[in-house]
Order: sequence, then C-alpha cells, then structure tokens
Amino acid sequence: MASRMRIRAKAADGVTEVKALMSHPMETGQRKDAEGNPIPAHYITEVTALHNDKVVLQAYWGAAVSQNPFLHFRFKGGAEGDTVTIKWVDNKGESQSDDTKI
Amino acid sequence: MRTFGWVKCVGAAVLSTALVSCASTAADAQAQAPSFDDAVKSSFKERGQAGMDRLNRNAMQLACSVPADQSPTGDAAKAIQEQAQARVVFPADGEYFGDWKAGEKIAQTGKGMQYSDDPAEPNGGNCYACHQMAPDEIAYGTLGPSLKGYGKLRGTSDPMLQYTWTRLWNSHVYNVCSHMPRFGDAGILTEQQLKDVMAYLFDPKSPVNQ
Amino acid sequence: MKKMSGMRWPALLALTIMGCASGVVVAQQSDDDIFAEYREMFGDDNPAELIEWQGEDLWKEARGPKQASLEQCDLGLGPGVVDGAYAQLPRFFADAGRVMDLESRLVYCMVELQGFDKAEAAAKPYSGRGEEPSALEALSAFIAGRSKGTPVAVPQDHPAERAAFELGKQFFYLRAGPHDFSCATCHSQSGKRIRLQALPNLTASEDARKAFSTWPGYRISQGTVRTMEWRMGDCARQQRLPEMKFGSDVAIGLITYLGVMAEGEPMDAPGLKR
Amino acid sequence: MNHHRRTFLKLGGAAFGAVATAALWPLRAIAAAVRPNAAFEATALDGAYKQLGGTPAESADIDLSTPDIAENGAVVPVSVTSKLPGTEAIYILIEKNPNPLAAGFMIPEGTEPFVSVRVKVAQTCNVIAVVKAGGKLYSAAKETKVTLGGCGG
Repeated sequence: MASRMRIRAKAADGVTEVKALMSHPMETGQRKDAEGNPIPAHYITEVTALHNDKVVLQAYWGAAVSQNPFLHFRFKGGAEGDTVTIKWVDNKGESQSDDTKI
Repeated sequence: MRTFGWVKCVGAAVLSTALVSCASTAADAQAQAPSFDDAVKSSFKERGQAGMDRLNRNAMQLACSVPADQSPTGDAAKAIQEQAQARVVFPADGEYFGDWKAGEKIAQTGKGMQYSDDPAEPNGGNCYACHQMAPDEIAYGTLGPSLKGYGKLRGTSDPMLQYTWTRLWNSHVYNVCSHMPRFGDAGILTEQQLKDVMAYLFDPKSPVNQ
Repeated sequence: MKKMSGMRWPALLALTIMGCASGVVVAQQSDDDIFAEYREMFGDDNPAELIEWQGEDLWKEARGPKQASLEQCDLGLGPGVVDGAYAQLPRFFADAGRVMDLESRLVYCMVELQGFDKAEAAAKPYSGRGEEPSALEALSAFIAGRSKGTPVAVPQDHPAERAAFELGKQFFYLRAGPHDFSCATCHSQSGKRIRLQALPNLTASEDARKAFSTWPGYRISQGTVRTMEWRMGDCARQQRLPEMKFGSDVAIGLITYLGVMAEGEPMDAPGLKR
Repeated sequence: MNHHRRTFLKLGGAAFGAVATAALWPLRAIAAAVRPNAAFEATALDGAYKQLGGTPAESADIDLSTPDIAENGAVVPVSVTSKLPGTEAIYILIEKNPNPLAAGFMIPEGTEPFVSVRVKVAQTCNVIAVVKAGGKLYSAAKETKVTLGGCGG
C-alpha cells in the first residue's frame, strides 16, 4: 500500500498529460556520507510508461537525473478510466511499478 | 579552541549579564536575565569546535542583543567603540597588502568555526555573503554595502588603509552594533589572511577594481 | 500556489532587466525574485508529497514496544485530530506540563502511546546524507500537509505560551559566538539577501507569515523534507553556536515567536526550499 | 529511527535481465529499444555525440526551456518540445557534467515530442537538447547559471 510513486494522468482534447514523481535517491556514486565514506551509485536506468498495454514512453536515465525524479509527458488518445502504468528499473536491479486511472 | 581578544580584555565582566546598563531595555534585561541565561544554556550542547563558552557574551554582544532601534547611544556606545579601537592590532611590519588571489578565495569561502567545519582548515571570510565585490560575481549578498571598485574609488592613502584594516579587524569601532564579524579581533582571520583581503580590495589588478 | 503567484510579476520584470543588460547585471534592490522563474518551473510537483505519504503510513503503523499506532496522539485539538493541528503549534500541553512544538509532541506520543524510549525516539531527529527521511521528518511532512489552508493561530493563552514567545523573541536578538551573529543579523531587515538567497525579515509580519507557513519544507539541496526544528538548529550552526538541542526551550521559543508573528497566514507546507 | 519501507522487487542479476527484457518487449518497434550505455558513460560532449550517432546540427525547431539561474544545481527543471517532423528520440545533455548525457526518451508514434524532467547541473554551463528525427540528429542549447547560495558554504 505504501506507494512510492505519484502518477497523475489527465485527458483533455484528445491528449493525455502524465506527471509522475518517483521516490529514488539517484545517487551518483560521487558523494560521501557524514563519515566520509563514499555513497555507492544508485540510480534509475530505465523508465517505461504504458497506456493500458501500449508503451507510450521509454526513457533511459543516467545518475544526473535529480533525486526523487519528476517526469512529465503527453500522448495522444487516452480516455477516462484507462490505465497509465509507470515502471522503473535501477542499476541495482530494483524495480517498481505503479499505475493510475486517467 | 581559539582565544578571542575580548576574553583577555574584558575579563569577568563578559560573563555577567548584570553589568548591562544600556538604554531602555536595561530593566527588562535585568528582570529576565537569570532565567533567560539558564534557558539558553540548557538549550545547547557542545559539539565539535563549538564549545558552550561561545554562549558567554562580551560587553558589546550584550549591549547589541537588542533590536536596531534600541542600540546603545551616547556614552554607552562611545565606551564600546573606544574599547574596540584600543584593541586593533595593525600589521607588525607595516605592510598592509598580501596576495589578492588568496584574498579572493577568503572572500568566497563561508566555511570556518561551525561545528560542522574541520578546525584544521583555514577559516573563510565569506565577504560575498553580504557584499558585492568583483563585478563579474553575481552571487553576492546585500546586507552590507557594495565594495565594487573599492580601491579604485578610494585610493590607497595611509588613512584609507588604516580605516579599512580597522573595519576588517573590528567594525564596531565605527558602528557600535555593526553586523559585521570582528575578523581580526575575534580571531576569525589571521593577520596574513587580512592582508590578502586588503589586497583583494585595493590591488589595481584585483577583479574588485576592474 | 500562493507564494509563487504573488511573486510572478516582479520576477518577470527582474529577469527582463537582467536579460537586457548584457547578461549578468543584477539590481542591488528588490531581487528576492531571482529564482522565481526557477521555482515557477516546479509548478505543483513538490517531491515532499512522496514523504507526506511515508509519514501517513508511519502515523497509522503499529510500532514500538506497545505495537500501537500514533493515531490517538493528541496534537492539541484532541486525540487523533490531525487536520489543522499544525497551524496551532507550538502550544501548552497540560499532560506534559510544557509548551511543545510538533516534533517534541510526536516524541511524547511515541513514548506514551508506542512505548519508545524517549532518548531513542529523539536520538536522530534528522536524516543524514543519502539516508531515507527520518520518522520525524516524514511525520512532520504528513501532519503539516494536513493543515494546508488553515490560518496560523499559535495560541498565547497560557502563561507558558506567552513565556515561550518572550524567550524566543529575546533569543532572536541574542548576539554570541566568534562571529557575533544573532537571528536578527540576517533576519531583521526587509529586501536583503545573502549571496543570491532572499532573507526573510522575520520581525515583519509579511515575511514572517510567508516563512512560517512554508515549513516544514522539501529542501532541494538535501532531497528530503526538513522540519522547523531543523531550520532553527541549522541557523544556530551557521551562527557558530554550539548545537541547539532538539526540543529545547530555545527551539520551541523561537518557533512560538515566529508562529505568533505569522498569525493568520494560511498554512502552505511542506514548502519547496533551496 | 529511520523509516525503511520499500516496496521494491529485489532481483538478482539474471532475473533482472529477464524481467527488463520482458517489460520492454513491446518496444521492439521503436528504433532504440536498448539503453545507450556507452553514450551515458562518455565523459565529454563529443564522446556522447559520437555514441548517439554523430554531432547534431543546430535547429530552431527545438524548444528548450531551462531557468536562466538555478537556485540549486541539484535540481534543474528542463523541458524540451520538438517541432521536427518524425521525432523519434529526445536526449538531454549537460555540457560540463562528469557524464554529459543525463537522459534519453524514445518517443513512439502517438506520443507528443515533449518531455519535462529535473536534472543535476554541476556548474554553470549549457543544457543541450538533442532530437533524433528522420534518422538525423538536431540540437538546441541554453545556458543555465548555477550559483552559490546560503551562508555556510
């Protein structure tokens, strides 16, 4: 139940607008913690957005995307009640998927 | 732990709020002083280089712990300013200028004397936090006056050099409750660092004067 | 968002001026809007929301030796009432016999309801670099978020509440440490900035309202929600003072002082901060 | 008292590959269905361009929106809209970052050639949008100033 992604999808004039906030540290591997030990790189590498079962955006990210990433895009079509799903995979092999209704 | 100039000079008076006798807040301050001091002491703990002694206030700090419109005036102000003047130490070798490039670093650096800072590292002066200096540095604060073209506008006469050194050493000589840290008097910057900052302000080659 | 839309026009003006004057000339006056365009681009998408959700889960989760949730915690408006509670904190709590801000009240509830050891509950109030938000950060984000739109009304009825205000106000002007800094050094003049950062004049109602109503805030530079006590303590660090203790009289006094100065402003936290 | 409650699916290396592939299978139709790892690893702009397929030509048909001055380089909002027909991909590069390529977006048929994200900008430099359209690369650049804030630094 503790969803760690916030997805908002709104359809208007035949276009669906999607905004997502993901919870992720997006560590570059170049920072040090309070004790001076390096914090290992940990960042999302791939994000896939689906409208129902169709891929509407495929993103590849590096560590330069900011912590708790934000993504905003638009696709044609989409109707109230349709599902928008966003999945991500990171460099440690962790992944998460969340969806919302338009 | 550094020793501050005022510890030697003001001595026991520093530690006693009862000696505040300034302007209109005197009665309030005295009525509240004991419990206020206790509340403050119990609200802090020593950490890193920031010891509890930092909560002990000298005469200037006590008198200036009020809103600006209640700052000491008249004899009370004069006493603080004279005491500040008497403690200014001018360069032993009579030389006011160091390296403006080193001075620029000091002006840019805000680190130093926080409990999160490494005491082995030199302190910064953080001039840019409050002052405009070199015209091409846009990240400057506005709490203090602009120092753009400082040396070019003012020249390098002896009185101007003495005035500027004194400002850096202890700004309270000129303005009783100045917001500016006492960079020399409180041991924030070394004599050499102060000379470097002087060079940054006055050197014709310094970006400040471009 | 109120705080942003109010600044839009002067900001555009400032940016236009800068654009015209060959690049990088920044006017000395009225330039607390330099980052307005930057902030505008964030819109309503404040990552604090992710942390508010964590806080909500944590509020409802059975934890501690007593395996209880915090849902019966009395934040001042009665057990379990979260909506609008933050806008009336700090306040005097008869059960604890002292004035408490949100964070010290949460520790009290963790001890009383969940059975945590007090020292343990308050041991690490703020998360470190690269760490998940602390329990108090997440809970504060959630609880403050549930006061959105509620006007700030920090009570001054009990003598202890008035004493907290007086202590905070007096401390606000206290100059100490090697740099002689007080809160007032940076926060008692209007329209000033440090480097490029606007400095709120916390002795003036307009700035105090804007400042108080937007804490806790998502701190962009730290990627997490920071709390009002963190704000007080980190200012003290930069004042070169020793560490301001979590839940201390001075911390709660300062927050009371600022809250009273912000009277009437609708809460808009968690805000978005540098 | 840190709050650890991740809902992550923890996966081993091999399993990860399988799942990733499964998740991506509908993308076969899209030009680049594989992360351009070499481009992400490039440490200078030229190298990143090379890995993406060559130096792009400047184009006025790309709208790139970034703030003139960022309050914090850790989070800089960037939006890109391409008016180039047949836009297949949008890349965002930060000229002076240790690895300039920050993100790439594959735009399938039916998705508008627009993306908005927030990226880290290590120092004042150009933010560059590269658009792949009709098999060719185009670019637009805009400088973002990253400044020093606050009192303690």
